[in-house]
This record gives sequence, C-alpha cells and structure tokens, in this order.
Amino acid sequence: MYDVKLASILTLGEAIQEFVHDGATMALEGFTHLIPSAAGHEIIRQGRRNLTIIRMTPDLIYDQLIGAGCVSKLIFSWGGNPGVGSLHRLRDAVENDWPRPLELEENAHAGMAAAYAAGASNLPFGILRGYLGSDLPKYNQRIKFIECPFTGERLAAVPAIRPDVTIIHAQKADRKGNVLIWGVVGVQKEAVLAAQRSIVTVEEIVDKLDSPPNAVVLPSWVVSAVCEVKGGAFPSYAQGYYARNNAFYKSWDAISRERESFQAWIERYILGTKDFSEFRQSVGGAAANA
Amino acid sequence: MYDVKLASILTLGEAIQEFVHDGATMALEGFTHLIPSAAGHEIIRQGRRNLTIIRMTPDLIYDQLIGAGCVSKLIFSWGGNPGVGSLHRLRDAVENDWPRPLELEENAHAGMAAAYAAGASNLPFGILRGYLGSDLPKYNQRIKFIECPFTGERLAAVPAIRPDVTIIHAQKADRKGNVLIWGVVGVQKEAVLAAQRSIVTVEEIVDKLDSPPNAVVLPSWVVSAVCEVKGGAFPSYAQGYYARNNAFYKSWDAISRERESFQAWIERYILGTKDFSEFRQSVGGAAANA
Amino acid sequence: MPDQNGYSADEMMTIAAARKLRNGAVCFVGIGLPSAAANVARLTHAPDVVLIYESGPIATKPSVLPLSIGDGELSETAETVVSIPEMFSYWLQGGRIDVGFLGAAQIDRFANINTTVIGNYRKPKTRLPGAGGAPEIAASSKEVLITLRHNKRAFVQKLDFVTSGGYFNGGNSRELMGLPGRGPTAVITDLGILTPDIQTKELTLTSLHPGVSIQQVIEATGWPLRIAPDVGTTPPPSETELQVLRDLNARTARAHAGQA
Amino acid sequence: MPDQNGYSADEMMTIAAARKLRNGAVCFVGIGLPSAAANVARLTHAPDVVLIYESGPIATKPSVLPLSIGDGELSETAETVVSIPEMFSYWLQGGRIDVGFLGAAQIDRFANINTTVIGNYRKPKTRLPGAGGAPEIAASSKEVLITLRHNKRAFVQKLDFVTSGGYFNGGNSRELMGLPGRGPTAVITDLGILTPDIQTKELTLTSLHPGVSIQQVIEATGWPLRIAPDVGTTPPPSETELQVLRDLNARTARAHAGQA
Repeated sequence: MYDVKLASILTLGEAIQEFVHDGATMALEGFTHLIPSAAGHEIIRQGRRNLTIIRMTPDLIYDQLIGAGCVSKLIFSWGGNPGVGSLHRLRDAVENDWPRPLELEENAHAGMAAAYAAGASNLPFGILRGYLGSDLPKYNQRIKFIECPFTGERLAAVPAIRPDVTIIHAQKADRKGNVLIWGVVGVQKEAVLAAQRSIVTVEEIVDKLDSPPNAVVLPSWVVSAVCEVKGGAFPSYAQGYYARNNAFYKSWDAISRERESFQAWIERYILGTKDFSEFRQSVGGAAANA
Repeated sequence: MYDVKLASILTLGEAIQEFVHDGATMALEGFTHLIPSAAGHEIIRQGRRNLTIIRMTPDLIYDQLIGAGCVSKLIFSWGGNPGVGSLHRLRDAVENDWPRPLELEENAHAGMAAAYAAGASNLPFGILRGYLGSDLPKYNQRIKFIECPFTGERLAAVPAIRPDVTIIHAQKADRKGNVLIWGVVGVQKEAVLAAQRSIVTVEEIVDKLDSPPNAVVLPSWVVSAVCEVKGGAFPSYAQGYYARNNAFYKSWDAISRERESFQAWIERYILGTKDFSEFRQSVGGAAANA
Repeated sequence: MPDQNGYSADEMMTIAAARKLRNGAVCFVGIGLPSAAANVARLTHAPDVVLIYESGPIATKPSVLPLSIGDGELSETAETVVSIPEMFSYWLQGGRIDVGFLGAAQIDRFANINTTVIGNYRKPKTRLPGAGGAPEIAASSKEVLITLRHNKRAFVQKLDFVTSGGYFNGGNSRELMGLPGRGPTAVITDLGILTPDIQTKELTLTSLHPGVSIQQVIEATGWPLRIAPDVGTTPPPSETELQVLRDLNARTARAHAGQA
Repeated sequence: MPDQNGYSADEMMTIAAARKLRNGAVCFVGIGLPSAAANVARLTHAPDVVLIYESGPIATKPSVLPLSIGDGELSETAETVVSIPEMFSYWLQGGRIDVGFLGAAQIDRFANINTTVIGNYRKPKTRLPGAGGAPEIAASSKEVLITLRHNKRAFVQKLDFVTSGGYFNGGNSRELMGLPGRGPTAVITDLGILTPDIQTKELTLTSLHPGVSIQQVIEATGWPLRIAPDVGTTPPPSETELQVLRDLNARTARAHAGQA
C-alpha cells in the first residue's frame, strides 16, 4: 500500500516537464534569499502558458515569466525589484495588458503568510488581525472578516493557499532527497507543505546533511523532485555559497524597461541557452561566480 | 518612553517572589525535555496557593504542586508519569478532593498547541481540525465549533491561552538574558510569548550563545527574568548537559502513591531544603549527577 | 516470559503489530506498545519506515525504546525536531501521516478508544492520563493501527468516554462526521488480530495467534465478538523477529536503569 | 550632496528620523529610508535598539545597509532568523514591536499611506510594489514612524489607495476601527517633522529643518498644512551623526557594487 515515496533526483528539465503543466497554479517562493531562478528560466524555455503564479515577493524571475507570456494571474503581496524600483514587465502587463492581460490577486504579507500556513496545516482558511482600514479587501474579495466565537472581535480570514506545485531553491539535499535550508527561510517550508507537488533545486547534493539541531529540513517524502542546480538562485544568493548579485538586479532595470530589450534578453539568454549552466556562461562573469 | 527592557538576572527565589502570585494563571511548560522542576519546587517552598496551572503534559512537578496544595485548577491535555503510569497526587485530587478539590479543564494536545500559538500570536482563538467525535467538547465548554467562511467546513475553535506567567527551563542564556533552546523544544516559545511575564531557568549563563542558524532563541526583551539553575530540569533532561533520570521517574510512583509518603518527601526534600542546589544534595547521587 | 512456544504472548503481539507497518510508511508513533512495534518494524522488514513522535522528532531511529514520548534518544537520532504546534498543524493535521499507531485503555466494537477515564468523568473510578495527541492522530492519519492487551476490562461493550474516534456507530458514521483519515485498519492484541468489517466496520477476529483458541478471544471480549468465517493463524515470530525484539528490550532495560 | 550647510536635505532627514528611535526600542524596519535611519540610530545614540526586518532576522546589526529586505548581511548578524509566518504572527501581531518604521509613496493629512497604486486601481497610472508588511506594521506596532521626501506628489489631499492606516479620518477613528497600536507619532521628511495633533490627529508641522521656511513646506504639501504655533527648528546634524551616516553609506556603496 505504501511505497517508499522518496523524492526523485531529476534534472531540472525533467522535473519541470513532469510537474509543471499549462494552466497550473504554482508558487516559486523565496524571500529575496534562495529564489528559484533556474526553475523560472526552465519554465520559460519549456513554454508553459496560462500559469497562475503565487509569491509574496515577486521579483525578477516573475517579471521574466510575465513578460515572456507564461502567466495569466499573479497572487502576491509586494512586487518590485528590491532596492532598485519597479518591475517593468509586471507594470506593462497591468497597465497595458502586454503581452497579455494579467489578473492580480493582491494581499498583504501577513495575509499571505497566514494563507500559506493554513495550506500547510490542511485548514481551509487562516485568521489574522489584518487589513484593518486597508483598501485591499475592497479589491480582493477573498479577504473576509469573521467574528471570534469567544470575544466577538472582528478578524480577517483568508483562504488557504494550496498550489498545484511549489518550487523552491535550497542549499543542499542528501542523496535520498532530504533538503536543508538555513538563513532567511521565508515561507518556503509552508509553500512546499501546502502544495500537491514540489520541486526543490539545490546548490549541491551531499552524502550527509549535517544539519544543526531543529534545522529547517524538508524530508524527502514531502518533496516530489530534487534537482542539483549550482548557482540556481542567481542573481539572488544562497547563504554559505554565494552573495546576492546586486549589480544584476540593478542592470535588470534597463534590460526590462522596454519590450524590445526585454525580448532580446529572453531570446538570447533564456531561449538561446539549453539550461541554467549555459545561461550562466552566456550571461557572463557575474553569474559564473555564483 | 522605552527603556531597555532586558530580562533581569535573578536568583530563582527572587524571580518566583516577584512574578508568581497567589491566584495566578501559570504555565510551567516542557514536553518531557527541559521541565522547569527547580521552579516548581520553589513555588511549593514559597507556599503559593490557588494557582491555575497550565501544561500540555503535567508530570511529576505538577503532581507535587497539586499534592502540596498549591493548585485549584489544572488545564492540560495528558497527565501522567511518562512510561511509568499514573500521577497519584493528581488522581487523589480528582478522585477524592485531596488535599483540596481540583478543577480540570481538559483538552487534546492539538487543541492546546493551537491555543498557545493563538496566545503567542495575539489572536483571541485558534482553529483546528480537531475533537471530531471526541467526548472532550462535552466536558470542556471552551471548545467550540465554527464554520469556514469559504468552504462551510466545521472546525474546532479554542480560546487563546494567555498565562499571567510562564516558566520554562532552557540550556543557556547570555549575560544580556537572550535564551537558547534546542532538541525537543515543545511549546516553550509559544508559552513564553503568550504570557504577560516569563521566567527562564537555564543550565548556564555564558558570554556568547553561539546559536546555529535559525535556532530557537528567545530574545532578552521577551523574558522577564533569567535564573541560572544548574540541573534545574532534574529528573527531566537537558540535551547536551545531562540525561533523563528514569530511575527517579520510576521511584516517584512509590513516593507519591500514599499521602503520607508524599508528604514526608515534600517535607524532607522541598520544604526541608533552602533551594534546588540543596535539594539535589539531599536527594542524593541521582540529582547530583544532573 | 517465553511460554512453551518459545515466545511470550506480548512478544507475539508486538511482532504481529510490527508486521502491519509497511516499509516506507510515515508513522506517527504512540509511546509504549506502539513504539515497540514500530521500532521492531524499522529494525526488521521496514528499514525505510519514517517514525515521528508527537514531541517533535521526525524520522527518528532510536537504538533503545524511549521511556517518555520526548526522550533525548529520539531527538538525537532524528533528521530534525520541530515544535509541538508545528508537529500538530503542519505534519499531523497537514495530512502527512500514513499510519497513526495508538494504544488504548479501552476499546469498543467500532474501534473507538478511551484513554481518559474509567467510570464517571466528574467522579471517576480511575483517572487515566487523557487524550494527548490521540484524537487527532485517530482523525487525521490516513489509517490507524491500534495495539493493546486483550481482556474484558479493555474490550468493552460501551466506552466510559470516547477519547478518540474509530468508526463511531459503524457503517459510514465516521465519514459523516468528517474525519479526514479512513480510520483503524487493524487492532493487534496478545491473542489475535481484529479488522473492521468492510460494511459495518465492526471489529472482526481475522487472525488467531498460534495456540490461542477462538473461545479464549470471545471470553476476553466484552461484546459478542464477530469471527471471520476464514479466521487465519498469525505466523509465529521468526527467529530474526524475536532476536531483534529481545535485543531491543535488553538494550532498553540497560539504558533505562537510570543513574540511581 | 552636501549643500551650503555642509550636509544635504536627505542627510538631515535620515538623521532627524534616526533621532526619533529611542535606545532599547524594538523596531520593525522597512527597507530604504527607514532602514538607513534605524541603523544610524543604532550606530549613534541607540546602541541597544533591536532591529527586526520582515524577512526574519531578529536583533540584526548589519555593517552595511541592505539593498533588499532579506540580504545575507541581515541574517548573518542577527541573533536568530525566524520564518515569515512566525515573524508576522508571533512577533508583529504578537504585539512585540515598539516602533514600526515605514516609508511611503503617498501620505495624507491623517498619516494614512499608499504604497499600492497611483491612479485607478483597475487601470493604474503607476503600479507601485504594493502592501508588503505595511498594513499590519502600521496596525500592530505600538507606534509608527514614517519617513519620506516632502513634495506634492507624495503629500496629497486624498490618497489614490489606502494601503496602511494612520488615523483614517482623524479624531478617534483609528481606535474605533480596532487597530491595536496607537498609530504614527511622527512623519520625518527632508523639510521638517510633522506630528499628529493630540485631538484631531491631523499632521502638524512642529519642526523645520535648518534653512527651510514654513512657506517651502506649505508649498510642498498637497493640503492646507497646519503649522504648530511654536514650530521649532531641528538641531542640525552633529559631526558624529554625519560621519556615521556617511561612513555607512560609503560602506554600503562599496558592498553593493556587486560582482558585475
């Protein structure tokens, strides 16, 4: 009745092929740290369409997915190029429907965190003291308010997030597919546990995790696939492996500002490369050092 | 307007004197690991009365508090001598009102965990898929059921636990009063954050915590007092310091079975000693090794 | 103590319970008999079983049986240790558990269990430890295994208190109450194995341990026990199974002698 | 760029904002201007201030300013790093934050702020990053400090979108809505400092930075600005404050040059 349901060790191409389908609801989580950039690129390369993408802090990789036409809906709570400015592809989609209309489901961080935690907990909703006096509930009908059955207080209620597939990047996995994350761990554990399927790209696969006590470990049996992708969070960082490439974040502003320069970049660096390793070589020194 | 609100470094006697008052609602948490035994003894020594004591897993130290007449109400979800059997003083209070009647507010672990988490989160209640078909809600009117505003599902709702004071034992603190815990960390963080005041007894106070990434740390400014009490979890254990004294747990069965032997033990080892260090000497080798 | 078979009834019970736990299952382990059975499974046919204890250890591989649910041995040999709120919300309620492995003080014909009180709740004859994690383990695990010793004090016509739900009044009453998991799939005792009838969900004797008679089981059960038409015989413990269990118990006894 | 005073308006703003953060306060820090001010405070008069960023670091002591809210520098120098759900539930909502330190794209006379959209939400002129943690930082922190540059695009008669609540319509409207914290206590700009009137809660100019005229501030404000009868002058940056800020900015610029 039960098989040993360990994660499959796959190439990233295989994992995206198997677990990310057109029309899927998908979370690529990462809170400025450990952003699954390689996975985002591979989704563009494989030409997925009509995705609903979820993330608290959509940044460059979501800008790329949106600009490349993969996305029909974005569920989020803060969308920007951190420390730099706007996401021009996100703005162009919202403001001008280019390359296609983008539906927004907008939240605040506290609400999304509660919704992910509810998903991981197999609860249909989460509660928070949130959205008090904010206009957000006027535009997001999925934010409701309930009364505490004990005190009568009014609290916000948000429906659980349950993605079809969650993808995260982590520092390492062992050969069985157990995953270890440290540093800014964001909402990654919740995003994986809330999802039907999950892919974890890692900096390296090692014989033994050597995790400290009470570490953030995702056991192999809650992960569908583990893919070794060295530098796979570039231009984000992987604590203990490489630093954030702030220069690339800044350069993205110019690349993404115009449709033409964006499309040329996607053609050249994503569609024109066969995988993340080739991308890193083609994009040059910055990525190569990751 | 703000002072630097660091924890005070006090003796345990001083901390109990200052923060535990007659009639208080108090949680001494610890899930078989790091049980704040020294603090429990000191409360008996100082003769507190009419306490409402909260704990998921009341064991020897709550048996002692109950038998010593300190307690009027117990809020709990599993009460026993782990691996040994009953808590005879708890049973005698429930079955025979000795030494005084004991009101029970009984829960399941999942409900108490949700209630502590709600307390730590400053929410008036927590929700869970819990108590389905159990008789517990018939006897605990504070367990209610609510409907999910999105799916209509029926879920249990439990009121937040907000103790007047929480006491825990931890491995170490630094000189500012920042506390580090590892191993079985139970519900201790939540119990401290849910409380108005908190006391943490520690194995040692060190210059530097040297905590691993993402460790369970309670910052000094959420703790009222830190007290160095070497071996303070005896007969429970402190991972990295000493093992569980299973022999003492077994011997408690005989000590506590009869009122007379229990009272003699309390007189001799608790009321007859001035502090935990003297208790450890008087109770002999087992405690001395802790 | 081994009897004339060369093994004791308790040993047969633990080994029969261990066999029910398949390799690769994620098992939420109760302390006591379930913990012994789960670890025997791990040390014999199910090396990849994932053992989780409610105190927080995930994928623990203790070399001795824990006396308490949160022994240091459990956390030291685990892949990680999570907090209690996380254990109950993300792991148990989250639907990550294949098998909940429980003991009980009392059980009824529909595998509902009582670990709370004997007699009246307000004026009990015996106050038991209480629910602990059991109600939600019984509700949320994909299936439940129960192991306890077989006698009329334990196998009762009517529970004094329903701590944790099995099949309630039988039939589809569990589904109607909305419990996520499918419920108990076997009750393993020192006399035999009971499994729920596929329709009525009433516990039915389906296997007798070697040397035990149907009459013995009927007499140890507080309700008119249903017997399967094709009741089988539990294979006796293998030499390996016995050896593993006895070694485990011997290591455990040495470790728990304590420091007195 | 330093002007004729020997310091720039932005430097004055950051230092004036830093001074509002008292030693020992637990501060939930927004990225950008608030982060600069909070770290200047920590490096000058408030060595025991506890800085928390929404990405998880608690009691972080970065040697350079983070470019993103979750830079490695923040987690490496923190006492611990918690998950996002824990940060928002146990720490912010839990009532552990003394001061929420926020920036804004737009602000109104009652210190409500907009970081969501300029123009119509459905068909925006400018789509801004959105709420992030701000609505609950503004609601749950015991008090809120806001810092932003002073001009008519930012200081508007009516917000296009209320992302995070200040005093709503003034008076006791914040209390009536049940927000736990007391709300914004100061708005620090590059021209001066505004504080809410004790009764009406309307922002009132209470301090002018050196060399700035009341008229300048009025002209940079999109509503008829109230001026305190006893409007003061902000003490200019001390040599130490300027040195600390400039060193911090220089270290930051070097660190963020990146690896291109």
